[in-house]
Amino acid sequence: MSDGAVLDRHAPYETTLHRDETAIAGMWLFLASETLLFGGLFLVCLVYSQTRADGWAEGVRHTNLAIGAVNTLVLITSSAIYTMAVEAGRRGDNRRVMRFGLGAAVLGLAFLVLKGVEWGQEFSENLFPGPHFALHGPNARAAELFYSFYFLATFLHGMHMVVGIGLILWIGRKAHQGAFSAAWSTPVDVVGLYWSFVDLVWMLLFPLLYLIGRA
Amino acid sequence: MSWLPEASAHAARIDLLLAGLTIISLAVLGLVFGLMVLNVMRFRAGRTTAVARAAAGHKNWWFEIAWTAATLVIFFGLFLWATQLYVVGFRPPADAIQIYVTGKQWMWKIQYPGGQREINALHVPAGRPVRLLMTSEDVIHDFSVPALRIKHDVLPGRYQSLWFTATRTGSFRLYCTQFCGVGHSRMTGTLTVLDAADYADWLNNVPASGSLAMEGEALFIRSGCSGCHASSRYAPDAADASRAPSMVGLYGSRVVLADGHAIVADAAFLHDAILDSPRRQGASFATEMPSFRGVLGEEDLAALVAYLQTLSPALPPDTGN
Amino acid sequence: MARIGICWGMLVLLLAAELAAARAGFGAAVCVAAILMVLVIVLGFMRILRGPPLAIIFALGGLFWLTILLALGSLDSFTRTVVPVAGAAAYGPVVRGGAAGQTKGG
Amino acid sequence: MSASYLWQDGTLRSWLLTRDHKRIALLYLGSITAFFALGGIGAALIRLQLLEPAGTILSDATYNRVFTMHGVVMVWLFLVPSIPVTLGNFLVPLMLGARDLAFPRLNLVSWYLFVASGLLVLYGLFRGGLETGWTFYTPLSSDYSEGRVLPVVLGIFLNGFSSIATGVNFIVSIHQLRAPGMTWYRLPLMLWALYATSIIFVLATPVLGITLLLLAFERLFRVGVFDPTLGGDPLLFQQMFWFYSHPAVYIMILPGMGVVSEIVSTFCRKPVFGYRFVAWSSVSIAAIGFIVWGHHMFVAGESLYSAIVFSMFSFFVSVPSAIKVFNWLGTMHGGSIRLDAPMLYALGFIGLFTVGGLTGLFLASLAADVHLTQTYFVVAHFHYIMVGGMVSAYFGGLHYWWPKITGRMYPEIWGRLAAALIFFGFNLTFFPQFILGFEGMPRRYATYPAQFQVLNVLSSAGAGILAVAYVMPLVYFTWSLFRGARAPDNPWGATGLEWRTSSPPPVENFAETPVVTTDAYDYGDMDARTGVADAGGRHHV
Repeated sequence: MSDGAVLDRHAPYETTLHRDETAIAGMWLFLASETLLFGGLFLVCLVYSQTRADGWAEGVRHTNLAIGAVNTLVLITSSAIYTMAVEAGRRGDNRRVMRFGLGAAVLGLAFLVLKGVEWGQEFSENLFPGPHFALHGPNARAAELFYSFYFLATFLHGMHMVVGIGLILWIGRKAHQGAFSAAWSTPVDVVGLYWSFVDLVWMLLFPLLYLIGRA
Repeated sequence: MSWLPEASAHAARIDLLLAGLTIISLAVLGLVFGLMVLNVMRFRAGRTTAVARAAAGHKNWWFEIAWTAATLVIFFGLFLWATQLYVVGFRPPADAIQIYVTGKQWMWKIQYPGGQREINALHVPAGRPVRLLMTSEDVIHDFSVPALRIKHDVLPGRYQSLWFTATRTGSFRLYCTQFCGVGHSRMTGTLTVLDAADYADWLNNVPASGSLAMEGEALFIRSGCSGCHASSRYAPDAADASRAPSMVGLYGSRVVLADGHAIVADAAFLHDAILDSPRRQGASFATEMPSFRGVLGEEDLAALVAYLQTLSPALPPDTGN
Repeated sequence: MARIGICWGMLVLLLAAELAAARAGFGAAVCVAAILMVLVIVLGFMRILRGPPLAIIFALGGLFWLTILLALGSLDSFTRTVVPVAGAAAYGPVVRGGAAGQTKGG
Repeated sequence: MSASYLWQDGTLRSWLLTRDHKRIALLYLGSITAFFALGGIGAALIRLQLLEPAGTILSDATYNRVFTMHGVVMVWLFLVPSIPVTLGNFLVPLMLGARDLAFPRLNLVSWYLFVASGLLVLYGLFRGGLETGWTFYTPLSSDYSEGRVLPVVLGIFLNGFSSIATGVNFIVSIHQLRAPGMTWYRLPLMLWALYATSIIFVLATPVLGITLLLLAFERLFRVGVFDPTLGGDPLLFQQMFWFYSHPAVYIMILPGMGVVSEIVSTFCRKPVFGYRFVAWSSVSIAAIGFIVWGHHMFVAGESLYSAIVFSMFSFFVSVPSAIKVFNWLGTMHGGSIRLDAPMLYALGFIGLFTVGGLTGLFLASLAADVHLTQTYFVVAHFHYIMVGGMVSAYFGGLHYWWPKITGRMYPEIWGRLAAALIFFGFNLTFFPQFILGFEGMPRRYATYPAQFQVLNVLSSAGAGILAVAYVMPLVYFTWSLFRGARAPDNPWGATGLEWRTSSPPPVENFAETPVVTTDAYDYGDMDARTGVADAGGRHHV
């Protein structure tokens, strides 16, 4: 098989369209898998927010809504900017891909910094579960459950952000080298799917961690 | 090897269900193996005749549907049968005796309505419903009595209920069947079903809670003695001396030491033997007893000795040293 | 580009609505807003409808299995019967931890 | 046609950086064979210990570490990967008529992840050990265990990514890379089975991942969402754990069913009876398999409703399995049966899997399960499925495709002998355990009451035979690599695309992309003679 002028000899595809569609489909399948990863967290939240409702709500009331809301805005914007990079990629505009990508990555970093500040506050207020836990009263134990969930959920989401930022920087570097063209910008698309997914997960985590039960 | 006894009417009903399942399974298994062997014999390469092959042709869509439907009907019947026997477990009779069971690494603590306490032993009267209310102090355990065909996990932080009406007097094993750590396989005990008179008698003679002997029994388990030494007064455990000598009836008996010297096992002997185990004549046990010098204090030793004395009920406990 | 701008605007508006609903205590409205935001992202940013048909199949598959996990996974917790223990204080052992939380459901 | 994939470039570097699915399959084969041996040593120690009621060689603490090691290694480092990553990796592109999997680089990454996870798990298991059992029930694993929970759990977490990568690769490849003319209903049943397996890989594994992450969090900080002292629910851990670990059973058995479908058809020289039923039964097992997990918790304290629902679903899942068994028997009917080693393994699979499936009915029946669960009955049941079923199929598949993979024939006599010995040794090992379970012997006991000794000794004797039988293929396969007869391209006269290329295949698999014009298992000349069978096969559904 020696039609390998365009395609790698090992790459098992007939056409470039075939290859690109396969990559995108593969990413979607991986995202379906990721959905179930976060699904386990949602299950924990669903069960405890109903069966230990009072303590859970008590926990929600102690999260920092201001930082949470700002972070949500930051993430929405970052996702939107990266989507512009995707559009630029389709036109083969490497310079724009790099710029928008960088913008998205900076906003992602801002999210992480804010998250860090928030964590720092929570640690200093003894909201991290343990023997010195800040809240007392009949609901305190369930509130500790909430904070166990809160820290793991934000940690896992943060890890996804770190991976996402890494991927975007890698795209930026490739764009800097002029790797993309109107004919081929699949990696930009694929990373875009991932980045939007991370955004999407936060759209669900935000109300669960900050809003439902607050009032 | 004796077949597992049925110590309650429920056990008999479960055995009937198991028998039903076994018969259906054997029928299906016979069918599968039969067809396999027949096919292999009849259609072996080179041995096959055109006639045989032609006969093999009647298969169709309806064939698949028909036997799938038949399977489903049988399964549904089994499901109903088994479920109805399971639901019973969730409906304890109101007049049941309530006994508390607490699982702890690695022993069962039993508390009776009259305040009596026991460890790794459960006494119940025959013919009266008994409800166990079970919880755990640490990890998940599982209280299982095969002779009654029941078991239930014992969780920390909540109560589980398990009820039964034993109909047959005797001693039966109980086990922890949820893996709970190092001592899991030692977390066993005995269910003793007594008739009404014996039960009343027994209730009156259990060592009161908080007594020295009771304390000793807890120590006996906590310090690991029960891992090797049998201590249950009842069969089937009492005579088990494969790992170490049984403690049942030891107090007051004659022990022949390795140098041929015979001695009566009194309180002083037991006390010293715990600190440095003596060699017995002709004994070969699977394990070697460590010294407990420095591990157990004098108070502990006194409690242990008091407990061991209760295992020779015929003799009055002496005051020892 | 206009599409992205519109989507961004919708997301910001939905976020505002979500915050307002949370302040008013409408938990259900918060959930609706969150789901709408997810839809905007999937349709507007990820462009699922313009991807290969497989993308839609995989996404729906993931959603379906997520439903199984949430529905059957929570079934037990929501239908559990609690053993009422009369007189536990009299002679029963003390149960460690949040037994109070266990009495919900069923 | 260029050189075979084995010898085209012999440097170590070319193997370690290969993106060729066939070479990756062999890398996997080497790794999982090592893990299988390790798990097997664990099994041998367990059976030695249980010769005597008081135990013979191990302390309680060591015994607990050994059975945990056996479970963890066998489940995650052997059974779950086994057929998919070796035979599956090798065969999926060949059966599709493709040059490689959809994401060759991801495939290599998955092997490295697998090896890394294996090393991490082994580090935990051998530097300190672990005594929680492979199920990691909290709060034992989170608060009370003295073992190395963290490295093992994180190793398994990594392992999950390897599984997901393989699953994504297979699903996307089967969708996208079918050769011209290869419609869905022309796919070999092996591919249907692997497709179904991959669904589970992709959608169940992440839930295990998050569950273990929650456990690791709880272990690290001593507080967490399952902690009963906070009012957390240890049963929620079990729900989430079994959401993966029950479907994982189907990860183990479905590929075995695929292999058996291939073998039975080839050695009966007949299309698989009820092809579409068998194909869809794979998918429905994968789907229904996701909604039965609660039957692991009938005595754990789950709610009555929950127990009833899960019991009913558990009965349903046995229907598609039964469909497969009867369709294999239907395939044999009227065939021209040859009893070569792969066929012997396949027949062994059908028999042992049936026993395992039927005893599964006992455990799906609520009241019966109460008595039998957590005893040796359960141990026997799942070993019938996983060892009797799955490992038989794995060995059958290795024998069947060995000529294709290596270009050499294995010694047939030895193959048949090993197959027979495995069947015999297996039954002697595990059948007594059904009786032990009914008698009430709890599982995971380092010591046991003396009344159980006779059956335990029988079981250990069987294990000895089984050990010998498992070493035999290792010896004669190795021998055949150097001295075996050269294999022809299609030694069995089979129909799949993999037999249309040379043995071993060239690097690019096919000199020319094959074009498929017939159904799978189209043993045309024979069907012309029997007439009806073929028509019947085509008109199903």
